[in-house]
Amino acid sequence: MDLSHTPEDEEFRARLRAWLATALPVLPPPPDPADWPARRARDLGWQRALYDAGYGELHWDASPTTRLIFLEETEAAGAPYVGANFVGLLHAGPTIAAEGTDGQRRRWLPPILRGEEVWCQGFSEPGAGSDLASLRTRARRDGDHYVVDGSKIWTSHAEVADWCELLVRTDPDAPRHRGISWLAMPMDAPGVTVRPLRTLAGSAEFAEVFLDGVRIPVANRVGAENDGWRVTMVTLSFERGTAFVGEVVACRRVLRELAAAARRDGRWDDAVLRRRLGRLNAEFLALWRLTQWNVSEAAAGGGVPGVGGSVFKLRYSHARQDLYDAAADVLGPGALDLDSPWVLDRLSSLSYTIAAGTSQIQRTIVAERMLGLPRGR
Amino acid sequence: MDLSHTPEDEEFRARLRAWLATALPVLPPPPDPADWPARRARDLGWQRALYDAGYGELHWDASPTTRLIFLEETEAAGAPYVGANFVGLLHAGPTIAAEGTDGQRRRWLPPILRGEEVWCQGFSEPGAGSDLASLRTRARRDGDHYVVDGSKIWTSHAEVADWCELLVRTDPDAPRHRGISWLAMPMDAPGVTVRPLRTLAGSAEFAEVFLDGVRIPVANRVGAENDGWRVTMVTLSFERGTAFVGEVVACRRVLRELAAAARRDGRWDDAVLRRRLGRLNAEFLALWRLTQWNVSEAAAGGGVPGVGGSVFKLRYSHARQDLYDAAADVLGPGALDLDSPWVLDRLSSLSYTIAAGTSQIQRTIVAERMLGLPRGR
Amino acid sequence: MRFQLTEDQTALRRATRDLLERRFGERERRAAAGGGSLDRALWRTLGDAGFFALCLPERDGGVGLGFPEAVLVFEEAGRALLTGPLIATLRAAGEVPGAASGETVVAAADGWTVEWLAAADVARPDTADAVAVRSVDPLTPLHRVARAARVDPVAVLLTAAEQLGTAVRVCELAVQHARTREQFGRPIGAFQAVQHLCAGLLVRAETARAAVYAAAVTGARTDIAAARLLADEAAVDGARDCLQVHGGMGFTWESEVHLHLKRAWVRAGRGGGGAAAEEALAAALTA
Amino acid sequence: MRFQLTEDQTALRRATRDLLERRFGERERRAAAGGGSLDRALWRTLGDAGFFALCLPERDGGVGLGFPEAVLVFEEAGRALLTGPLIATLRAAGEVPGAASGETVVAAADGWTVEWLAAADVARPDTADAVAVRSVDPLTPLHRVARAARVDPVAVLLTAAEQLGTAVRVCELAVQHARTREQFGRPIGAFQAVQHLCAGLLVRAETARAAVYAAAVTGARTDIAAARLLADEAAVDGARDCLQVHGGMGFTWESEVHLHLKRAWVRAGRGGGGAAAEEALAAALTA
Repeated sequence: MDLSHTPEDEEFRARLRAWLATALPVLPPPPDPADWPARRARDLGWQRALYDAGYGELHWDASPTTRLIFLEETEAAGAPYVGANFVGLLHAGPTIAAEGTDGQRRRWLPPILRGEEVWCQGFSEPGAGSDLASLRTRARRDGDHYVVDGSKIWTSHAEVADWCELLVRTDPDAPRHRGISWLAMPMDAPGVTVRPLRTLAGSAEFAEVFLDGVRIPVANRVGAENDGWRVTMVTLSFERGTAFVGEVVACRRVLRELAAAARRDGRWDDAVLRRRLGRLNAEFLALWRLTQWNVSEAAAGGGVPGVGGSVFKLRYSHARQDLYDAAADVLGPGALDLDSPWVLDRLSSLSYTIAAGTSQIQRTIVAERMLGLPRGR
Repeated sequence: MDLSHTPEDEEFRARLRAWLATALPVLPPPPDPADWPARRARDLGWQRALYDAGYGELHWDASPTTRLIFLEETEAAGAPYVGANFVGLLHAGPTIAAEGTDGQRRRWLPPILRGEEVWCQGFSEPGAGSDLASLRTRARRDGDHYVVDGSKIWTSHAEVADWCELLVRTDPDAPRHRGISWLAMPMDAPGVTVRPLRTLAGSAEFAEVFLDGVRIPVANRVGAENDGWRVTMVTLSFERGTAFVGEVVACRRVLRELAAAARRDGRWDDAVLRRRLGRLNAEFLALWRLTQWNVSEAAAGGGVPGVGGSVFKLRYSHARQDLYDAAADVLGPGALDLDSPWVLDRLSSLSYTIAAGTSQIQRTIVAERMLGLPRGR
Repeated sequence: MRFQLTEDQTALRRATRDLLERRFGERERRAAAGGGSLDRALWRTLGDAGFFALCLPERDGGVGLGFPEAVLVFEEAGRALLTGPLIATLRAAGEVPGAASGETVVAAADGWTVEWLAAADVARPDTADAVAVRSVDPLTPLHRVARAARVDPVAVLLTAAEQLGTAVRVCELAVQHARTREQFGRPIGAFQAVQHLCAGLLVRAETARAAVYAAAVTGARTDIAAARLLADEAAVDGARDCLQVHGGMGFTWESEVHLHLKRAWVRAGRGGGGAAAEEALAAALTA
Repeated sequence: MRFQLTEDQTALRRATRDLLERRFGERERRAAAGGGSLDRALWRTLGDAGFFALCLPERDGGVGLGFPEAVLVFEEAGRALLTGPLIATLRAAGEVPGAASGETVVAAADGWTVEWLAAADVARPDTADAVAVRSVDPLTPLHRVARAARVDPVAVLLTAAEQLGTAVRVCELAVQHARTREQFGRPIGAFQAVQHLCAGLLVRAETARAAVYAAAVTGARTDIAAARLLADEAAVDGARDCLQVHGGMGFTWESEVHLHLKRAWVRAGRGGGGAAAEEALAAALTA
């Protein structure tokens, strides 16, 4: 058991920290959240700056411990997170890196790392949420193209994306999990329609994507035909694994901000609130240690996080909701004001027990795959 | 909506209260909890006193509102609860009253009401707990007798019982729920062996009962042969319905005792504890109101409580555990001392989410029977 | 003791539900959530129906009913997500001219906030220093005041009734969705995890119902305090669990679910929040 | 950063588990629960194995290992329900003659209680006024002291390790039972309600593990405070849920489950309980 880093890693941390101190002050201020092109431009610009400084591929092409330090330091410094590059850097990119051909890697990975192309995710469908394998978007083969019809939902950044990692059904007669393929779809292809989807937080981070006879080259398929489910599981294990490192660091900062706010306005004298914040401090400290544990396991085991990510995601998504409920307690009547800090984050925290596998689904995964309990049905 | 009682009911309350003031001081003190014959004698004596004073059959042969007042007043006065008469008064008795023949009612009900005979319950088996319908205790017909082989568990007061309400399988080939019958078994019949079962509370309230070729007259069957499941459901609905009225009154008294204890030793200054007790006060006040609601519904609807009892039992069993956890907080280190007040009750409260249908089973009942959700499996 | 509703009470509830379904259905609710102003015609319809004059004695031109009836009506208002300063206007009936009839819309500071201040004709008590905030609930415009207003126990009771309405409604919505939404080849309501979420929704709603109705009957402070705690819990936790049952489908702006959660949050903040009720109930234990 | 166990640490854990299975298995545990006294022979075996001298420097005749190793050993002790004043004796090693070797049994006041006072050869600090109580845990005799003893952070850390052991063990027990117990024609572990209870057990245990191991590595006060809160929760709530999974079968005196719950309660009371840790962690947020 060792939580210290190698001299090389500590040197990396020092260099990164120094670079952040120069790079962040010249970063343009965050644009209006509703201005998608401006957000895209800023996020890509930051990715380009990271790339130019040699930090471009830390999201997947580094040792897990180096990546941990990268996320820890960038978040602590208040640097932007992946933003519009989210799917490219954390989902599609790692999947292409692990499962794509050399040609596919050469075509798609550099533009992601250089901040030139934005990806979005076309997995969920109105009728296929928790039960992703029931997806119905259909791809028929027509020569060296697939012709795709169907619709996708909860596609983030779709309005400004260049590519979509798309799950389609290529064999409707095969068992559910066996007839799915993974395609890279250009978002400007004829037949693609994007309709923004307003969430309960009032924002339009997501969209519905309608596909009407969209032609996608067969060469854009990553992995074998009908092997898309396995390819997808690789992607999802990333999502459930270490994708939340930066968020845990951020939550710990929010907790300190809450304590400071409570101290300022006298609510700190309320023992119920104070001890609640103390308990949340324990919670997020433990989540940070669990993150380190998972990263350390990944470093030892080869990089792809295992089902252990479900344990983390379960605990974290509820802790995050508890954190923002505590924030509402600190805010008092201010919790009803969308302009108060933390209020929009509280709203979006509501999705954490639902998105990327509901808590119910995660518990079943833990029970059946980690604990070996018999399959329910 | 009216929570006031009729003048007749209030007059009943006044009479009962006056009688309790004279009857309780002459009641012998509680015996050693391990002395079963002495406990039986005291419990039967109290039932006899109630009977002689005209209160003997209030547990089932009175209007629900009168019974509510009876339970409220006896508990408030610190009178003993049903004790060894538990099964006779609250399970077997009401079942015989509802489902028995005239002859059966004449044979078994008066001795229960007069405090002459004690009943125990032979439902659960080692292999049939939540899934009661899977019970395997077998009854073969032999002339005008059944010959019974098998074993029962969680039989309370078995050592001092005269009769056992026994569920047996009379048709092993029928669907599970269709081959069960309800028998009244004399506990002194040859082939009945009782082995006390020590619980985690250290006490032996329960026993295992082994049945080896026990001969029971066919005339002791209540309800039709193989119709025992329906008969049982009548009994269980009593158990889950209003059987807890006295306990809610008692819990509210415990809550006041906790507050008084906390005030005495300074823990009252701890806002976390104090507000926790305040919230429990709301909880048990609501449970009292829910009890009144259920009783009022029963009074309007004919007496047999419906599945609504599951709502009450679910909420109450968890509230009771919360109450005794709060008691542990009030006690501080005293919570580790079996001689402190409330500690043994805390231990026995652990069974509340398990006995008479686990919380998991109750939630399924609520979901499927009250909310009409599709049957899971 | 006949705790259940009388026939008149059942009829009153039915009539209120019918009126609200007719006049404040999904269409009107969506329009309001889009940022609409107070619907004055609806307000007068409510006034004509006796909504605001419910508890006003008949000699003062009121309907002359008691808190039990008011609680039933406000449960329906909560269920329907009815908008406007309903409680403030009802409490002003008989004191502010036109309030009882729905001609005058009255806003009132309650705890740290005032709802619907800009839309109101009269505001009480003093709300001169009130500052507009961007309300988390798209159906409830909010202002904030600098000093907490005195808490009105009747407003607390009626708020609890509204929360009960939300609790009942989100249980219905969850059950409807669980019955019809299919995943893994069957309705999600056939999965125990979903079944048990729904069971929890019903248990909380029914427990809150008993507490709220009893508080209406007795009018006692401890009963009201208990009712508010139970009803806040049933509404807020209920809306959360309803959202969980709906999954992504409940996360869209078009869904009704988030409106219940946000309204439940707004109501839970009335009267300065629930901590005072906890303290009062603790104090009552040693009284 | 290599947070996982080294090979030596894995071997130490394995050896400890083997020793305890051999010397404190179900038979010995049942005997102890029947009211047995401290097993002096076992105590000396533990001493010979270096159990009490673990953290004592080699120059003082100790094993010279660190807190990470001690935490692994005490996790196993917790898992096995090992009896006796283990932590007090370990902390006395090097100060009280014979403690390190298991010759001398040392009891110590911790918070408001002393465990195993009557069986001990030495008691510290002053326990003259200690009064025997009838312990809720049949495996842990208790005395109570009049003034709370000073809290030893190392004892808190090792207690958290024991709680972790309980959390891991009750998860195992619940899963074993859920796999084998059949109701409604299949193992109860095929029901989501039971599956999800078991999943919760694992999540709490694994979160506590990360916190406890990290606290052992850093030795920092906030890490130790967090470890105790998480481990107390994982042990107490875990034992409760394990009992729920077992149903009636876990409610008998013969079952192992209640012993874990009762021991978890005893340990959660050490160091005066968890409230101080919550306050310390709150204070750390504004430091």
